[in-house]
Amino acid sequence: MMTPMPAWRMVPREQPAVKALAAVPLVTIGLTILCSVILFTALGSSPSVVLYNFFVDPFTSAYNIGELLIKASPLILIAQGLAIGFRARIWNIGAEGQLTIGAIAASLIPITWSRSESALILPAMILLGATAGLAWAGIAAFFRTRYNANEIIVTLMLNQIAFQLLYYLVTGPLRDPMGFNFPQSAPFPDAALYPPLFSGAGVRANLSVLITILVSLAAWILVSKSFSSFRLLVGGIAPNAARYAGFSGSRAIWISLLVGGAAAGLAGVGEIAGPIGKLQRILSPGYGFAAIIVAFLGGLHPLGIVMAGLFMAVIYIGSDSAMLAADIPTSAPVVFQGFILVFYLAAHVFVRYEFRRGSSLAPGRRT
Amino acid sequence: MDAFVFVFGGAFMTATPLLLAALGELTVEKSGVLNLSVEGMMALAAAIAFMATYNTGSHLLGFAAGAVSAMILSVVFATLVLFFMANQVAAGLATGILGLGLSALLARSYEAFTLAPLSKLDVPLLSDIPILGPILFHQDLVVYLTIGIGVGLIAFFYRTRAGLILRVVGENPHIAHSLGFSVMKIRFRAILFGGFMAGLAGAYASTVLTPVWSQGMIVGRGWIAVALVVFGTWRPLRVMMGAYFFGAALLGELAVQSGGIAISSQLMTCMPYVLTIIVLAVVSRDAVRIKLNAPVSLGENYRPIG
Amino acid sequence: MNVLAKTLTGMALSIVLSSSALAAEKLKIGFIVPNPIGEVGWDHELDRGRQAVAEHFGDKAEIQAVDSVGEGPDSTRVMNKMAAQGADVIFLGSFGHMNDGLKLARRHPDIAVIHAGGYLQHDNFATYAVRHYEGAYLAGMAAGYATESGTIGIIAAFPLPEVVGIMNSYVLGAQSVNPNLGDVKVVWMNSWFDPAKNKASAESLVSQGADVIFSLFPGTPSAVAAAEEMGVYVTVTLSDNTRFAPTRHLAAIQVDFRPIYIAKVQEVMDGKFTGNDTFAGIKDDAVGVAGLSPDLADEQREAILAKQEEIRSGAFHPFQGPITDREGKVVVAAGTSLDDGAIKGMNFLVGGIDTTLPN
Amino acid sequence: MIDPAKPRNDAVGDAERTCSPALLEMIGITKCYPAVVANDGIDLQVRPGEIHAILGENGAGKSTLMKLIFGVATPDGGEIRWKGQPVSMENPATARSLGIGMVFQHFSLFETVSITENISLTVPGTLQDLSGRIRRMSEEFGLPINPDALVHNLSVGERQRVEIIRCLLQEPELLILDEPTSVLPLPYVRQLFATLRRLAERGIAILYISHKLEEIREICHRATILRQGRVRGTVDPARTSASELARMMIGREIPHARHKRASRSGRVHLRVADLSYNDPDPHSVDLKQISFEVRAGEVFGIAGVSGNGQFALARLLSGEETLPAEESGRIVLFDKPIGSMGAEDRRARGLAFVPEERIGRGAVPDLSLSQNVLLTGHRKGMVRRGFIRRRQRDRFAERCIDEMDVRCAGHRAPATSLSGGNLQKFIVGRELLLEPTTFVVSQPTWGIDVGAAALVRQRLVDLRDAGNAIVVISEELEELFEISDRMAVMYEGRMSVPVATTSVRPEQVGQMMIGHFDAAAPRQTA
Repeated sequence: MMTPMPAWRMVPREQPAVKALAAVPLVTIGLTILCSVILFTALGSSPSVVLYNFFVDPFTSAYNIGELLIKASPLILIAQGLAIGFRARIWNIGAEGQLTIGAIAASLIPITWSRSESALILPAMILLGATAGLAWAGIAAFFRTRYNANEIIVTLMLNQIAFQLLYYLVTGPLRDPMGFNFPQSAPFPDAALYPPLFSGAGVRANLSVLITILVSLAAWILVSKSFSSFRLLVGGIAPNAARYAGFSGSRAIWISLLVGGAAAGLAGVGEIAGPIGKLQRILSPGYGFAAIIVAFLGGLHPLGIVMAGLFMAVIYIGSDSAMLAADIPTSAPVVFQGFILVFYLAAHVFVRYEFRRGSSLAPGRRT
Repeated sequence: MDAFVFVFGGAFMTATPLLLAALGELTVEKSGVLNLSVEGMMALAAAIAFMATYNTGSHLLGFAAGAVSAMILSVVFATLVLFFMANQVAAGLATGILGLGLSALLARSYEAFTLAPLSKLDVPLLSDIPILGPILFHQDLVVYLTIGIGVGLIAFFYRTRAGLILRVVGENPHIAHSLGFSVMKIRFRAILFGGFMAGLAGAYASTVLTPVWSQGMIVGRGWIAVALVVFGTWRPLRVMMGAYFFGAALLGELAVQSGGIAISSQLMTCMPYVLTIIVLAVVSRDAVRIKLNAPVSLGENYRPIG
Repeated sequence: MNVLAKTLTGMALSIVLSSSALAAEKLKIGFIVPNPIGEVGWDHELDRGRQAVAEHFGDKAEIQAVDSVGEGPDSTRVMNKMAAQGADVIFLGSFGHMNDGLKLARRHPDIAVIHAGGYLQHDNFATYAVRHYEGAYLAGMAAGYATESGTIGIIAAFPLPEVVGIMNSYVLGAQSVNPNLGDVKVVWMNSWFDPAKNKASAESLVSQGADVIFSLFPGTPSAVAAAEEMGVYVTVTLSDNTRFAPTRHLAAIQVDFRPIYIAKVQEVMDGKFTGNDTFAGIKDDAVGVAGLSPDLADEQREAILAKQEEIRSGAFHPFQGPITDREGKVVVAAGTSLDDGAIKGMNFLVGGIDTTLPN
Repeated sequence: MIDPAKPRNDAVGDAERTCSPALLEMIGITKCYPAVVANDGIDLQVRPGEIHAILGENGAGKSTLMKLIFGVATPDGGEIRWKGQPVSMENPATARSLGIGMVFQHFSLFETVSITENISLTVPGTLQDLSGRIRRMSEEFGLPINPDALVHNLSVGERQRVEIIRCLLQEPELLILDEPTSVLPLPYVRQLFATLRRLAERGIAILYISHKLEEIREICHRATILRQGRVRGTVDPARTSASELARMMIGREIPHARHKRASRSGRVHLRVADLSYNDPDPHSVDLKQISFEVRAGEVFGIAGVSGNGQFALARLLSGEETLPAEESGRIVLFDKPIGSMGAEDRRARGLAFVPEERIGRGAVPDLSLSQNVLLTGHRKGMVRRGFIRRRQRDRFAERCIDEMDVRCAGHRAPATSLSGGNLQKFIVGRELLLEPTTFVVSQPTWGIDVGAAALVRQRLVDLRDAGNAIVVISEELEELFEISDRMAVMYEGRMSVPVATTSVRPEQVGQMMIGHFDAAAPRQTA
């Protein structure tokens, strides 16, 4: 009468499998390459040319590596901030808006003191930008802690409001008086721009890369060693235990959103004081959303995020390069990105679960 | 057509894609799954539906093709969250990106093509009633069908056994499993239905509402649909009213402008978003109400044991 | 220097500079267009310019084109990639490419960069724009003739100076032929791109009594198609949109970048390229009225075309004084006309337009 | 040892019951989990109309056995017979179709839907029809409920009635009740017993799972005793003494090693004065005017059936729930109002707490023991300038493992890998190492093996003897009589006047647990 069940079962691993952890990127990339061969062949391009441009070309020149860094920098920066919240199960989807507000606030300084050469300009911009991003995210924290309003929705709505604010400002109060009323601010003075790391050679990598490295290091140290990060983690994975220990839930919400907002604001400063050099109607090609993916790709771990950010940047840079070299449509790299992410998420299951044959229950479970 | 009819009659059309997608997402969320790929599913469906209608001249085929394409994408999402136990937020975003990319890639040679609009149906006699006639009884078929689907969903959730099972799976998958319901199967069907509805929404946006195909034409409507579900506290009727309110607010802004009333147009554009936050705060304060309507297990993956 | 050394040097050079050696025979031309290329509109017209260059220069030019490269930090990379691949000429299709394009030009003095819509120039960074407002005056005349309600509605994205200039010129044109014209209604979409909102804006204007609408840089033909559906006349910028409103297309301002593009490339080939600004209008065949509706009476049509010739010859200027703004202040005195700088930076609305501009 | 396969006629009084053939028969049922053999060759017979107890300690294999009967799990060996026919219980649906109903210890009810809707999920019929049947059923068996009410608004007792009615509507021939009284206030227990007797009279067999000896002796016709996954005997509980039952259940005499009583002279550590509290959770009772004090060198026991407000009181004492600032003085620790203080601040003042839930509250399941030490122990030199000092942390964890004899794979083992008893030892050990002056423990030995329980109790007494104040909240009267110096009883959110343990008898406390607070009044000592 026994009915043995030979079906495969997923059993959670007690600890993430290190072997699987290493295999995930390989499996992901393997599947993606397979998929892209099909995709690009269908589009009439040579997959080898496309793949070369995607994965090799970004490393072939100092310029490209500089671009890689400057692209990865905001992604990593934002993702580090978001990951803190995600670990605590606080879902800040509004980094794009926080980035925008940070950039707007920081731009006030060089727009107001457009001829200043003061060395204080840049630090003031960094401070103001981070604070503004923090404050914008703080709105969501306020609504969540005070009114229990879901932070996903509030941060999403705040994105839209931030965009409208930016449009209003660049077409109105903050536009360049000498700029024929075009929707952008006056170009910032040099004192308001991040100094390039490697002068000359056109390599655009600048101070923001260093800031990102510092923030990532800080995040790494804090996450692995700080007690605050432990509190947030517990709040996320076992809210009742956090309550028992006396770790405040609303404090976790505030910290998560504020840190995420500050990081996004900082990334906003990095864009206007870096590659853009002014306030304009489009500040970010969706860094705020891409960073969510970077955070998850990186396993919410600071070092993983650095790797994931670089990886995403390679895809971005590679897609620009592939567009020109292999004449693929602009949208193809987006599809490519989508596949990578889907495959990664699927492959990641092997880190957390093992597959066993048989009908046995989780180990040690007695009733 | 006067401004009043424009706003309150037009709101039905403006609301229809939001409502279709929101009702789909509502069903998905009621089963305990948060699918953030609505925007991507709508975009893909908009592209596929447009191509189908453009080449066949049939709106029906367009809607069918759109719905199928979004359902395929929703299967990708379902596989990630139900089988691979991926984080639902991440899986939704990833699937959404795939949808957005595919929509732009597949329909790239249709950029800025247009279609003949879907004719509006006049309900005999009723559409001649002054003001109310043109507002309520001069709409296209899909508008009526969407309202019908909404009413049908209310009946489904609160009058049928299957709807009851869906709701309880969202509340507590563990108990549902112990009572012998297949959480996976029910959630899978809900996700598929969400894809179907997002598909109809995308198809409506590209083949009826605009009717034009352009890359990126969904411009955030999928996200608004996600927001509407929370806004409506997971009740179909409130979601329907919310969608209509949102549609009217969007058109009201345009009517105010074209009426020459001097209010900052950017401020007006922000209003629907600001109002959403405020209303959300008001409804969320009532914790019991949220508790009774919000799917408790929302966003948590469920793995059957034993 | 002996022959061997010469040969070796030549070989080395040809290896090192193989790409530029080839380029000496073929001019490498890159085109960057900000959006997907459709059947009408800005990107379509830019692409038509590219095609003209390809046809006109044939074997002498090697063309590389990328679309959907909007403004923002990423456009730089595409430009630089083109430069690295040995482009000699790069056409930038968006105002938003200005700053990055300028940086590119500074870094690569040997590349001719030609930028649409900007206001800054450099030795090897030229700009071009078309006198859209000239065509707008003519389209406005058509609108003035066609309106029966006396109400015209305009849909525009954001109050940019070029947009304001076109709007003013259009309204002046309409007023010039229709003394009974009421206030012109305006909807600002506050969105760079939203087909559904574009269509709803048209419906909103019609609901307020407009029987001619003007779709000003919409980025999508959905308002034009909506006009056809609602049975109101439509005028539109950039391209002839008759295909989207077969019976209701009143007039289009047709721009034509082809003459500018060919002239610029020729300049480069002849070594005469400089970082100047081209502001081409009807006179240069870069702007004109197109798609005039058969519903217009013959004399109306003739009047419009006659005005086009007057503008071509310089006998008429759309911004010819006296012009008063909404508050009744004289902004262009009688006997004068606006200079190009004032046109490009226009920040006032002429009387009769019922909207406001941000300050 | 009695062979249950051969029913002993003399064991049961009622001739009809004994003579009828077995409804359910289990022969040599075995169920193994990777770490343990939960059921080892179980033989069991249940006849129509009998209330059959399955008696055993936590972990004896009772619940596993029930799951096998109900098809929630499948056995690895042995045979189940229903009315003499071998059957395979594939899933609960199979069991239900045969006529087996089960009321789980944790109710399978959905909060957001009505009683009728809940029942309609497993019982066929239209809602209207069901609603009428529920009403009739509730009148027939004395189980008053309103079918249209949302479950969300129901008390624990009402929920249990819903569960029972749900089973009865399927007209079961066998009803399984898993620890039905563990969550039930005493008056409801009376009602339940009355209902069960009525059901048995109608020929329904009832499997009654419990570890409460008195209950079983009161209501059950037969009892099968399980220990360590094996049947240790089948007896007539009414004719078997409680101590005999206990011996069979535990395998030896109940340790009655009474600890030395403390002299009650120390200073007051903890004082609760006139504490009232509205629990936002509508299923929980509100606390009403609770007052007591605990002095140095005494163990203060709080008895009562679950659901009478003890757990809310525990949360208020621990600081997981706080009072508004103006009411802070209702809880005083060493003359300092702490009612509005958070858990961390209270802990810093020497108050430690062990909650009744170990997984997810007392410990984070996915984290290692070392990390779990940080939860409350971070003040013990494990954090400096905001950073964790791993060495100090790990050393603390190891000390905790050593001193409490925690069986685990070292301090890096995740908390989930520990058995209930070992985890409880770990948590108690962790809190003891904080050297609390005031120690609040909720359900210290709930669901853990006897050895671990004895160790935990010993440590509590040791802490008392070192001059500290201890509050023990427990449902186990025996435990409270063993270790507490004074005790009070909670009933429906109120607390009785505390009495000295030596001055009351268990029967008196039992009376108090059903609300007769004056049962021990003449000899009260407070």
